[in-house]
Amino acid sequence: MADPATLLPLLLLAPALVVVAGLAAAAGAVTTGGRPGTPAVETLRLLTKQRRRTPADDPLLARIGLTVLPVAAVLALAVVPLGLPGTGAPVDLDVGLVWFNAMEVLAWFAVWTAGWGPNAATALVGGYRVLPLGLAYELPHMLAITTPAIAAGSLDPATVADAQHGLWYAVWMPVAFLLYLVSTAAMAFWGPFAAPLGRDLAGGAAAEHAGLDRLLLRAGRWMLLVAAAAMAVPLFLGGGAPPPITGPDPFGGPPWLWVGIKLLVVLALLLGLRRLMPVLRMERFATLAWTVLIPLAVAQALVVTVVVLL
Amino acid sequence: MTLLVLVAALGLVAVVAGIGVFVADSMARATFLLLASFVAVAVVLLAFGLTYLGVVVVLMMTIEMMIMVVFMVMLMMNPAGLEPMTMVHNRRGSRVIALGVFAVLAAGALLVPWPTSAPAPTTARGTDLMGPQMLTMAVLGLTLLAAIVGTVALSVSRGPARGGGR
Amino acid sequence: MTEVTLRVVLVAAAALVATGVHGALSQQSIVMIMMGLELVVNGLVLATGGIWWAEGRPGNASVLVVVLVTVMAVEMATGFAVALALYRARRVDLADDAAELAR
Amino acid sequence: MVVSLARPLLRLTARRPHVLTIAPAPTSDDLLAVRLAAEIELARRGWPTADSPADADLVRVAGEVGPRMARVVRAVWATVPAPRGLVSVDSVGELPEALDAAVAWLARDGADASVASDGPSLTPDVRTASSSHVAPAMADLADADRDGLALDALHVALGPVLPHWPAGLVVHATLAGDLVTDARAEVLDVPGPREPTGPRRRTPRGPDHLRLDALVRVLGLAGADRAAARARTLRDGVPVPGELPAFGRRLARSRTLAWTLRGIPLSATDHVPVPEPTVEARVRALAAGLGGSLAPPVRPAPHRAAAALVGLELGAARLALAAMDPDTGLGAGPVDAHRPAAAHHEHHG
Repeated sequence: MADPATLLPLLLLAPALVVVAGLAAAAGAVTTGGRPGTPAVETLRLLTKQRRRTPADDPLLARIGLTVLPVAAVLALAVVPLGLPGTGAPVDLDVGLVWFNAMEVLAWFAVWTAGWGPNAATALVGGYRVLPLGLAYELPHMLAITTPAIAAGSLDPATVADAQHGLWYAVWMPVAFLLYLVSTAAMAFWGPFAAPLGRDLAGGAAAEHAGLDRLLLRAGRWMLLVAAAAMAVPLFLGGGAPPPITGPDPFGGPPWLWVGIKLLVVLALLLGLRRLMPVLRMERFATLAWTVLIPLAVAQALVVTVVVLL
Repeated sequence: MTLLVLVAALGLVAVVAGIGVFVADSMARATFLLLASFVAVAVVLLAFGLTYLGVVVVLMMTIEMMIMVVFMVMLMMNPAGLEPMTMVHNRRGSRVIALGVFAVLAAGALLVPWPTSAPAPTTARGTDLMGPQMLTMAVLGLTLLAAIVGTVALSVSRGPARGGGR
Repeated sequence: MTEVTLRVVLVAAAALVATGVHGALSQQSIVMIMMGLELVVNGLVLATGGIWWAEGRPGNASVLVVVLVTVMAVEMATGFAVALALYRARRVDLADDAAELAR
Repeated sequence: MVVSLARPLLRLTARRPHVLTIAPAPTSDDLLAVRLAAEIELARRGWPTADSPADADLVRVAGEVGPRMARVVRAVWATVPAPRGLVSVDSVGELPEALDAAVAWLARDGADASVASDGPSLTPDVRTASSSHVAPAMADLADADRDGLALDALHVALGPVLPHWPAGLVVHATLAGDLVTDARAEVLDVPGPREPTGPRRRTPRGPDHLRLDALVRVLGLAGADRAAARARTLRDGVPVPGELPAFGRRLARSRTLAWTLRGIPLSATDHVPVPEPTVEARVRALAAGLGGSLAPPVRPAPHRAAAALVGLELGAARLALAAMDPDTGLGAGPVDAHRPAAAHHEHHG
C-alpha cells in the first residue's frame, strides 16, 4: 500500500474523473446546441454563488447526500481497469464488479437524501422519483454486469477484460451491451432518465440547492455517468487491448490510450441516446424497464449461461 | 493493533448509528443511520479480508433501504416531518429484555473460549471466488426480481386506493 | 491479538442485536419494527464475519451469508407488501392495531 | 470571498446569467407583448432560463404586476442566492437597456450578499429588495406542508413561478405523494372566471402562434429540447412558407414523442376542457394544425383546466396543463389557500 507507484493513481483518480466529466459535459453542451465552454462557466458561476437553505429543512442530511454522490462516483471508478502501467485498475479488487454496483446504488441513496433535505414539495417529489427509477433499472443493470462476468467466470473486471481476446463481448452479447448503456444513463439519472431532476419539478431534487450544493449534484451526476461509462470498456469492449479486428497487435499502443478511445466511443453513444429520446415520465420509464428491459436482460443472461455451461 | 483500533472504532460507529435509528426524529434520518450502521459493519468485513461479503452487504442493504423508504413514504404516520417522532409502546419491558439480551450475548463473547487459528484471509480470498459466485449473483438477481414482482403485484392489486385518508 | 479483536467484534455485535431487539419490541410502526429486525441481522452478520476471520476460513461459506442477506431483503420486501395489503384492507399500519384485529 | 479574485470571475459569469421570469396573467395585449418580447430577448442573448429561484441570478418581472403578484415577487426574491439582480420591465422598449444595466451591476457588485439585498438601486429598472420585509409566500412554488403525508394530503400551491407554466396561474393542489387528488385554479390579481362569450377575444396572435406557444411548453417539459428550441424559433420569427407544416408533420410523426406523452387523459369529471381526449392527441392536433387554415385551438378557462388535473401524477399533470394551455387572461379564483388545522405549522416565506 505504501508503494508510491500504487498510490499515485489513487490520488490522481478524483481529479482525472473531474476533468473527464467536465469534458463530457462540454460535449453534452455542444450536442444540445450550446457552447463547449458552458460547463466551465457554469462551474465558476456556482462557485461564486451563495448557498441557500429552506425553512424547516435538514441541511445535514442533504449535504451528506450531495457529498456522497461525487465520492461514490470516484470510488466506483477506482475498480475500473484503466490500463495503467503496473496494475490494471487503481484498486485491484477480485469482486470489483460488485463493488462498482454497490457504489452506484449508494449514489441514488444520495440523490434521495438531497431531494429530501430541503423540505420542499418539488425537491421531495424529485427525491421520490429516484426510488422507482433505481429499483426498476438496478435489475437490468445488475444483469447486464453479471452477463459478461458469467462468460468470463470472474467478478474481477480486469479478468473479464482479458477474457475477450478475439471477440468483444459487445459483439457476442449485444443485448447486454445495449442494456448496460441504457441502464447506465438511468443509474446516473441522466438524459432520458433525468426525471428526478426534471424541469416539470423546477429541477426536482436540485430545485432548492444553490451554489456549491448545486454544483456537487450536477458535477456528481456527470462523474457518475463517466465512471459507469468507463466500466463498459472492460466489460464489453476488451479493456486496454486494441480492437481484435486488426489482428495480433499491429497498432500496439499503451492500454490506457485504448481505454480512453473506447471510453469516448461509449460516451458518444450515450450522448446520442439523449438526442434520441425525450425525458421519460415515471410511468414510461417504469413500463420500459419492467416490460422490455428486464425480460431482455434475463433472456440474454440465460443464453450466455447456457452457452458457457455447454 | 491497527486492525484492533479500526475494528473497535467501526464497531462503535455501527452501534451508535444503530441506537440513533430509534432516537432520530425523522424517518429519513432513521433510514440513513441504519444504512450507516450497515456500512460500518461492511467496512469491518472488508478489513477482515471478507471482501465479497462486505461489498454485498453494502449493495444489498442500500437497495433494501430504498425499498424501505418506498414503504415508509406509503405507510408511516409522519414520514416526512422533522417534528419529534415518538411511537413507542412497552418501553420499559423492551428495554429490560434488550439489556438482558446484551448481557447474555456479551458474556458469551467475553467468556467463551473462541477458537482462533492464524488468520489468513488473503489466501482464502481469491481461491474460490471465481465460479460459484457467478451463479450466486445470477440467482441473487433472479430472486430479487421475483420478490419485487411479487411485491408490486401485492401492492397494486387493489386498484387505485391512493387517495384515502385514515 | 486476534482473540482480543474477535471479542471486541462480538461485543459490538451483541450490542447491535440488543439494540435491534429493543427497537423491534418498543416501536409501534411496522416500518420501525422492520428496522429493528434489520439491526439484529446486522449484528449477526458482523459476528459471523468476525468468527470466520478468527478461524481463518472465510472462503466458500461466505456465499451462504450472501444468500441469507438476499433472502432477508426479499423477506422484508414481501413483509412490507403484506403490511401494505393489510393497510389497504383494514387501514392499520401499527402492530398493536393489527393484533387487536386478530382478536 | 476574496474580492480581487472574485471580480474577474463575476465579470465572466455575469455574461451568462440564469434568468427567472415572473409574468402576470396576460389580461391585455401589452402584458402579453412584454412577456413574449422578454422571451425573445432572452433567446437572442443566449441566456438560460432558471428552473427555480435557487438557480437564478436575475429575477425579471415582465409586465406591471398587481398586489398579489408583487407579494410573490418579493417572496421569490428573498430566496434567490447572491449574487443576484432584480429587473422590472413594464414595456417592450425598455427591455434591452434594463437587462444590460442588471448585468453590469451583477458583474460589479454582485458577489457581496449585503450589497445585493440592501444596496441602493442603480436605475429605476434595477431594484433591490430587502429580505427583511417579505410577506409570507402565498404562492411560493415550494410551499410544502409535510405534516400529513401518509396517504393523505400534502397541500401545495403550484406556480406561478415554475418553468413553462401559464403566466399568473396558481394551482392549489392536494398531493398524495406525487398524485394530484385535488386542484383548484386561481389567477393572481385577476378574479374570474370570465367565460369566453360570443366571438373569441381579439388577439394579435394568429392561430399558429397560439399552437407554437403551447408546443414550446409541452416540448420543453417533455425534455425534447431541440424540438422545443425549433418551435420557439418558429414562433418568434417569421417562418418561410412551408416551414410550419413541415415542422408540424415531423412532430406529429415522431414515435418517441408520442410514446413519451402516451396515457395522459385530458378530462374532468363533469366537463371536457379541450376537444382532444389525451395529451398525445392534443399535441398531434396542435402540430397537425400548424400552417393550415384551421380555427385556433380551444383554450380552456383556468378552473376547467385545473379540474382536469385531478388523478394525474405530478409530471403528467404538468404536461396536461401545458398541452391544454389555459387562457389565464380569463381569470380564476380567488381561492382560499389551504390552512393547516394545526396552528403550530409555519409556512415559509
